[in-house]
Amino acid sequence: MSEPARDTRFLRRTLTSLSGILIWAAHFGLVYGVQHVACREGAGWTGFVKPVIYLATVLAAALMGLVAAKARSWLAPDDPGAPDVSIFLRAVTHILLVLSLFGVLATTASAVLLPTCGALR
Amino acid sequence: MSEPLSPVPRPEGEEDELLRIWATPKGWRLPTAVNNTVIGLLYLGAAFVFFVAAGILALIMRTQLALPEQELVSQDLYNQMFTVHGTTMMFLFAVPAMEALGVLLLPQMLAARDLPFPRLSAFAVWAYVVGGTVFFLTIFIDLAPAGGWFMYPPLTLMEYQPGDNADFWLLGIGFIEISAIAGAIEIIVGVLRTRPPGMSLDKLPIFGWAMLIFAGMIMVAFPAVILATMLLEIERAFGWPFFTAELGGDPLLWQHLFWFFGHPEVYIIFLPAAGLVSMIVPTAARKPLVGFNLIVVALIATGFFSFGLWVHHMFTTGIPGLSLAFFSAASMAVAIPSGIQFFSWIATFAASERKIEFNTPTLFVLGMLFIFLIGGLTGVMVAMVPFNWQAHDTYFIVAHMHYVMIGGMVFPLFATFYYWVPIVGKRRLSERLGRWSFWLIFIGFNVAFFPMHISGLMGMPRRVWTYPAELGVGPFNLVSTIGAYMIAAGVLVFIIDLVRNFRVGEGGQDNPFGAGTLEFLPQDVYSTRSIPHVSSRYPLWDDPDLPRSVAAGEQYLPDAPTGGRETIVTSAIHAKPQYIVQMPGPGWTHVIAAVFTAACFLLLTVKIVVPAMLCALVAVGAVLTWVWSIDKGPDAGPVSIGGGITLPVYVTGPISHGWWAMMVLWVVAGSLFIAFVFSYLYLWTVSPEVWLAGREFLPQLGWPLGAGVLMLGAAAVMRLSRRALPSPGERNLLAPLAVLAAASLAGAGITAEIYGHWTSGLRPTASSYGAMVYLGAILTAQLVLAIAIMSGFCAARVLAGKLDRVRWASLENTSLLLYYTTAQFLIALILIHGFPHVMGGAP
Amino acid sequence: MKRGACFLACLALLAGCAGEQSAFSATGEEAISTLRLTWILTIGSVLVFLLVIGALIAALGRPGALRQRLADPRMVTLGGIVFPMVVLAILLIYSFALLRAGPASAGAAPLNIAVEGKQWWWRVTYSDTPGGPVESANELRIPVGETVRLELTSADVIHSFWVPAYAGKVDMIPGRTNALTLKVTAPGIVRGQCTEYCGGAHALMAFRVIAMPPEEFAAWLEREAAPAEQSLPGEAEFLRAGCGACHTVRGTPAEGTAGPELTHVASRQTIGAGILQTTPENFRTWLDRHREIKPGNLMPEYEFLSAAEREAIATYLEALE
Amino acid sequence: MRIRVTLTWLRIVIGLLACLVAAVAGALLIAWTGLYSLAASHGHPGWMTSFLEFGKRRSIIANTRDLNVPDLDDPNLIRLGAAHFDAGCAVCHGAPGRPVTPVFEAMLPVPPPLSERAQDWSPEELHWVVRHGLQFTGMPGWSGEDRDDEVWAMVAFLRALSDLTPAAYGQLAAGNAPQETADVDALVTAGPASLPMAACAKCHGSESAPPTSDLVPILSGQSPAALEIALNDYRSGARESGFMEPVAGQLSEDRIGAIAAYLSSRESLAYAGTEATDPDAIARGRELARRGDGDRLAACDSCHGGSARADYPRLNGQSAVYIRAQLQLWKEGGRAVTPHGRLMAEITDDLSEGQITDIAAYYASQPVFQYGAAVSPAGGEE
Repeated sequence: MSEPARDTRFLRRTLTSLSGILIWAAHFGLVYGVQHVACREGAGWTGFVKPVIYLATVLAAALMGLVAAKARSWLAPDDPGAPDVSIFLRAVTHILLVLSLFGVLATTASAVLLPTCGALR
Repeated sequence: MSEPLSPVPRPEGEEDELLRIWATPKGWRLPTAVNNTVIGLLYLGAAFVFFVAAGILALIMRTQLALPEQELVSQDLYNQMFTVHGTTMMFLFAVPAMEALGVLLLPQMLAARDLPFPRLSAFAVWAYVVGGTVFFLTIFIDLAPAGGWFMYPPLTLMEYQPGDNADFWLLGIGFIEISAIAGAIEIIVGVLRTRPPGMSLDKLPIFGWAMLIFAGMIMVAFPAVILATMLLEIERAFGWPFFTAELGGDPLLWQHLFWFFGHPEVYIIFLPAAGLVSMIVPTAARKPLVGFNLIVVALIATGFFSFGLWVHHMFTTGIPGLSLAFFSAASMAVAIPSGIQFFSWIATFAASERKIEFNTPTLFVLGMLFIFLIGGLTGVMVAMVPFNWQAHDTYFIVAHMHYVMIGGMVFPLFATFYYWVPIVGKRRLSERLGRWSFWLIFIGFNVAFFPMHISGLMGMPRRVWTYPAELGVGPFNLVSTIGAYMIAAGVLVFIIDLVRNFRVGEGGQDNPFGAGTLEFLPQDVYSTRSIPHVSSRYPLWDDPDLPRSVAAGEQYLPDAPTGGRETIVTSAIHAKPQYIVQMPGPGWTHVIAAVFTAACFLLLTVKIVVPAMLCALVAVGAVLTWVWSIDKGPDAGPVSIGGGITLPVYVTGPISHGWWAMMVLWVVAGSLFIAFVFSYLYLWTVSPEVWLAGREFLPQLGWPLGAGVLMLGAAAVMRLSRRALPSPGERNLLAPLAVLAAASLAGAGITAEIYGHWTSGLRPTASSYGAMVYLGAILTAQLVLAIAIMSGFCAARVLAGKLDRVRWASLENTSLLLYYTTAQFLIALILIHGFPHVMGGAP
Repeated sequence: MKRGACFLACLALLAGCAGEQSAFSATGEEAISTLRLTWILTIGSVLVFLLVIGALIAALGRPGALRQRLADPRMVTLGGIVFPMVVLAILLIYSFALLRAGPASAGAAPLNIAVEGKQWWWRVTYSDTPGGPVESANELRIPVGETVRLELTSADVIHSFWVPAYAGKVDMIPGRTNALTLKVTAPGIVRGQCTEYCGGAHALMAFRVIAMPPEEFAAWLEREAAPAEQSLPGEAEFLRAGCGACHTVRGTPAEGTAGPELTHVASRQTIGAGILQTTPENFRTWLDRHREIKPGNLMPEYEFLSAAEREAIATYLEALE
Repeated sequence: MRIRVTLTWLRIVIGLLACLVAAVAGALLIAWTGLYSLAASHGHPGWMTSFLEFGKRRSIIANTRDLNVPDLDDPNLIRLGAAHFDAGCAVCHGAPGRPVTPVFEAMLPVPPPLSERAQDWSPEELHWVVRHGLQFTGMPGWSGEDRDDEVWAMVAFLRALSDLTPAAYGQLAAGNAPQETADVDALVTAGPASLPMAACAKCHGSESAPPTSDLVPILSGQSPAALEIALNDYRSGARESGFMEPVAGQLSEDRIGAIAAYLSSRESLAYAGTEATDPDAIARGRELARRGDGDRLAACDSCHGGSARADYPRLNGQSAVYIRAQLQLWKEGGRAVTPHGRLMAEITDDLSEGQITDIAAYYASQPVFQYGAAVSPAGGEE
């Protein structure tokens, strides 16, 4: 008996497929964290918040673009005869990227339109 | 149809052997059963009983509110009632009902003989049944909590809620959450590893996808609330000030942790239900789901986005406007996946080539679309910050929440009852009664909850025991109450239907709705006679001969090659067969473990410590006995499953399902730890002065270094102990000693960490800083305790000759847990001993 | 579809006749702009609802061109992704604009009033008064047209301050001070209530807000700042029974702070934190049955007071104008 | 001959049940025939005595719970216990220099002479017996429900009892009451005083003596209204106390009125030796008494100060030990039984241990209150 068949590159496939939403999560966590800490620390820190957010957004968008470009090769099938899974994972990757980009941009829009700290009431 | 994978005709007596192996225990031994159908039905039945019980509470509350200034129930009882109603619906009904459906339906949809850890799910179910029942009964003896189902401190601190009431919530619910996590581990490993050969991820039924995301969300969300309940219980019992503002705590920490769980919770409940709808709609239309990929994406995106919404519940707490906006934005993002699903269902209906038959399942699905749509739209409304400021904590939210939860979950659940009963019951439920039930519930629901939108904006806050006539909301409330009774009548009709028509049995007519998925294959206690090779999303539509072929035993694994319970484990993405997993059969150990675990928690609640510890010992003993018996001993060697495939029956390492379960456990423990790190840093931002004061209590560098080295040493010794394992059939003393040494080193490491802080004069009750430092140590200490028990277990197995170089899964799992613990401990050391040095502010 | 139309009609009707604690009868700036947002959201929701349910009905109906178009996977992308993205983006930006334009951005020096939530009543302190802070309870008076900044705190558990006619709610959280800026456009009396569940008598923790023209407000505040009249009938009974342990009546030895301040209690609209109208009988009712009227409230019962003593104390309270 | 019986579980169970039925029937038969004599003069047969003794001992040990035992060497506890023992217990159990009355010696079982036998039991066990009494022995339970604090006074005294000489006992037991005078005339004509414990001054102090124990309040100088309410509450059993209920139960309403009037017009010496006081505690206590803590706690003086209603007791000059003990009792719910008690219970709910100590220290540091003397208004200058 030979070694049982294994899924190669399970982690890479999973991470690639989920990359959009993972980037969103990282962006969201970073942006909220930085803003929260800066507003608590007060003067001297608040000025950095918006530049950091914009930078993070640019970075996130760039990463998303990279994944979109590379998805085909990262998700290439083990067995060229069975393309189903790869096609499916590619579709998932791309649609998730679109939704996540919307999420990232919506977050950034908040930063564009609103003051950094203050309860506004 | 292609050639049979297994030779036919099958040998005489083969099916009888399967029936014998998978037989359900009879009579008084019924509680020992572990078959997913039995356990699933118990699970679902218990959840439904809780639904009815909590519904009766709601009826009493609605009666109290029917007219202004009534005094039907006392203020105090009313406060307990809405707490128990919310808690029961969320924790004892909604999540368990969805997990129950996973346990009940997933193996059938995947044509697996059972889930990979049948006793674990049985354990989870029994623990839930016992714990949940006791929790619910507290309402009858004035011991129920009265803090609202989200239990905000400081109202729930000892000072404002003396007595054991709040502890029943904290320990009871914390315990049921742990049981939910056990179920989720089962579901994740089950969906990923026990699919039939050929069912690659793109062919996994949507319900399987939904349950996968559901379980994944539980992994991340529940640890947050478990940590929160730990904090609150510790503060109540020992006075560690996590939430007391004067000592550097913050009531809002609870809200952050609770809603980090609480908002995903809504989607945790909704996603499986949406998955069910995605199964029923194609059947109604007799067409594949339009936009399968989009729906999968929608499920995944919902799963993630829903973790970015928690502050959505805290818009009125006065946090900066920009923070609110971030969460408002995420709330918008999460609306899109629901839109995708809606249009996909509409498209699937539209794609049908025949007239849609409005049978009961379809009616309930349409009811769901109608109601959940309104819930979703009001959801967008409350995601708008200024509107939220008005609507928050009013009956508008009560209406919105019920539109989402009842529309999103209860209607699909009823659809499910009518749709899937044929696979467990002898006959279908009555269409006539089903229609009555649907229309009563549907109309009643809208009558009850629609007016609440208006009464809320007219000034009716939620959780009020009474309201003055001058508010002008009396008529709306009266209408709501009438609607509530209509819903009750509808549920009553359903119960009558159940009593008249529901008979658990071998199953009657196969596939009465003409569905295309595997759960409608002919079934018996062993699930399907043989396990089909799957090559499309709707195998029953694409291969009409499949049911016959499966029932004839032509597919994979028509026999029981190891002579016991087993199923095929396949690879996670492509579902290539990998090995045969042997599974335990009926037994008392998991039942005893569950009952005594529940008893331990409940006794702790009423502060009867010694008997509680005895119960804990019995429970641990039962678990060890149970685990001891799982390994069936030297295997039958590679066995053939048909189709020319030969598989091993015992594996270790990354392809084994045990290894996967341990990875899932890593995620759970990691989530808990991240929630802790968040809490630590959060309280620092709230009370930096306490952290500054804490600096002078930092132990000398030697303490953390020593502790870290001890823990690393533990991991290294554990790694080496594998080499010391004896050859099969032999036993030695070195390996047990090495394993125990590793556990002792780990114990020494964590002790050094705690002792270092203690000798430096830091006390957990003095400030939130001290409390957080010791809590970090506790989180590691509980893992070390588990490792110690597991190490003892491994050592005993080596001595008994049951653990060797080949069969070393128990040691593998112990090592994996220790590696994780070491990593977590090192990060914690860096955080606890390093962060105070780098944070802002002069020493 | 009918339901949606009915909903609209209902709301339109209600907007005219809503009670004094209603988001529909908005007279504060924030509430007015939120009400506008509410209408926009409601109408938008109804439209989307009609659209989706229309599509669903079409999908269930007779086969035809429309049904075929709906079955197109591109329809899912269009209806499920593109359409919501556009609508939601617009809404989001609109709500941010509203947030930005909140009254807190006005800039003018506001009138400061501190409101502290307690189980289960409200302590109100007019901080900017010339003669020093003036304390009152369970009733808030504010000048029309001026910016008022409320400092909201809690003495025990979390409460939430909500006057729907003027603004959305703000939580009162132990250890924190939250602010709410109000600007009221018309004089009137509205009702507010605690909206964060705060234990026992949460349902009975209300108050009144009275918006009055600035000059009237100034005159009132001056009166409010004055001590109570001395040696009123019943004062002796009031003091001897120990009421001063918890209540303050300025100008008498009663200086307790555990309960609501009572110096001008008879001039307030309600007693018991918005529970009873202020009338002579109701003072008596409150003394006799306050535990029935407001179960769980923290004022002890004085079972041993004789009828005459109750009468005397009620008379005294009535006189505290 | 062979026994053709197979033992099955069912038969064993049936057999056992039959035995049980027979035993019950037998017992009933014996009771019905009256064969067994219940005459106390007979005494129990030996086996019965040892069985009952064994049962009593086991019952006491098994029912005794871990309790927080106060300092039993505290003379305040011992003195308080002594006064009650002499009046209530000695009649059956005897006392140093005073053997058990022959009437009670004829009881079955004979009440044990406690000067010898009290040592056999641990403080927790004694507490349990005094608190709950013993069935079938004539030993009553403590007449003040939920007054565990009082029971500890008895236990402390019982622990001290064995070391007492008759003279020392006599002094302890008599308190401030005059020692029995050898007035033969009165003895012959009126007999011995029937209720020696009814002398208030014996415990509560008088112009010539301070209270015997710091756990006993000074009554002289309180208002008649407050005294009357207290005595009437004891008399009706509304207010619980194993010490005071038996005393007040003997008094008529008229008597109570007279006693209250009398006591209020008298003065009393201050406590003999009060514990060392911490000036900071007194200062904090003064603040609490005058102004409360501003949040939930009301100012004590509003009701307990000079100008408040006459039926509110005054605390000035009472001992810190007494005030603390009473506030603890309130916190535990032991005094929320009368209208005044319920009112106070709501206030004590929120008191912390520290606040209790401070308040007690403050009031103890004040001169003893005197009803009718010039009063300063509540919160006035010192």
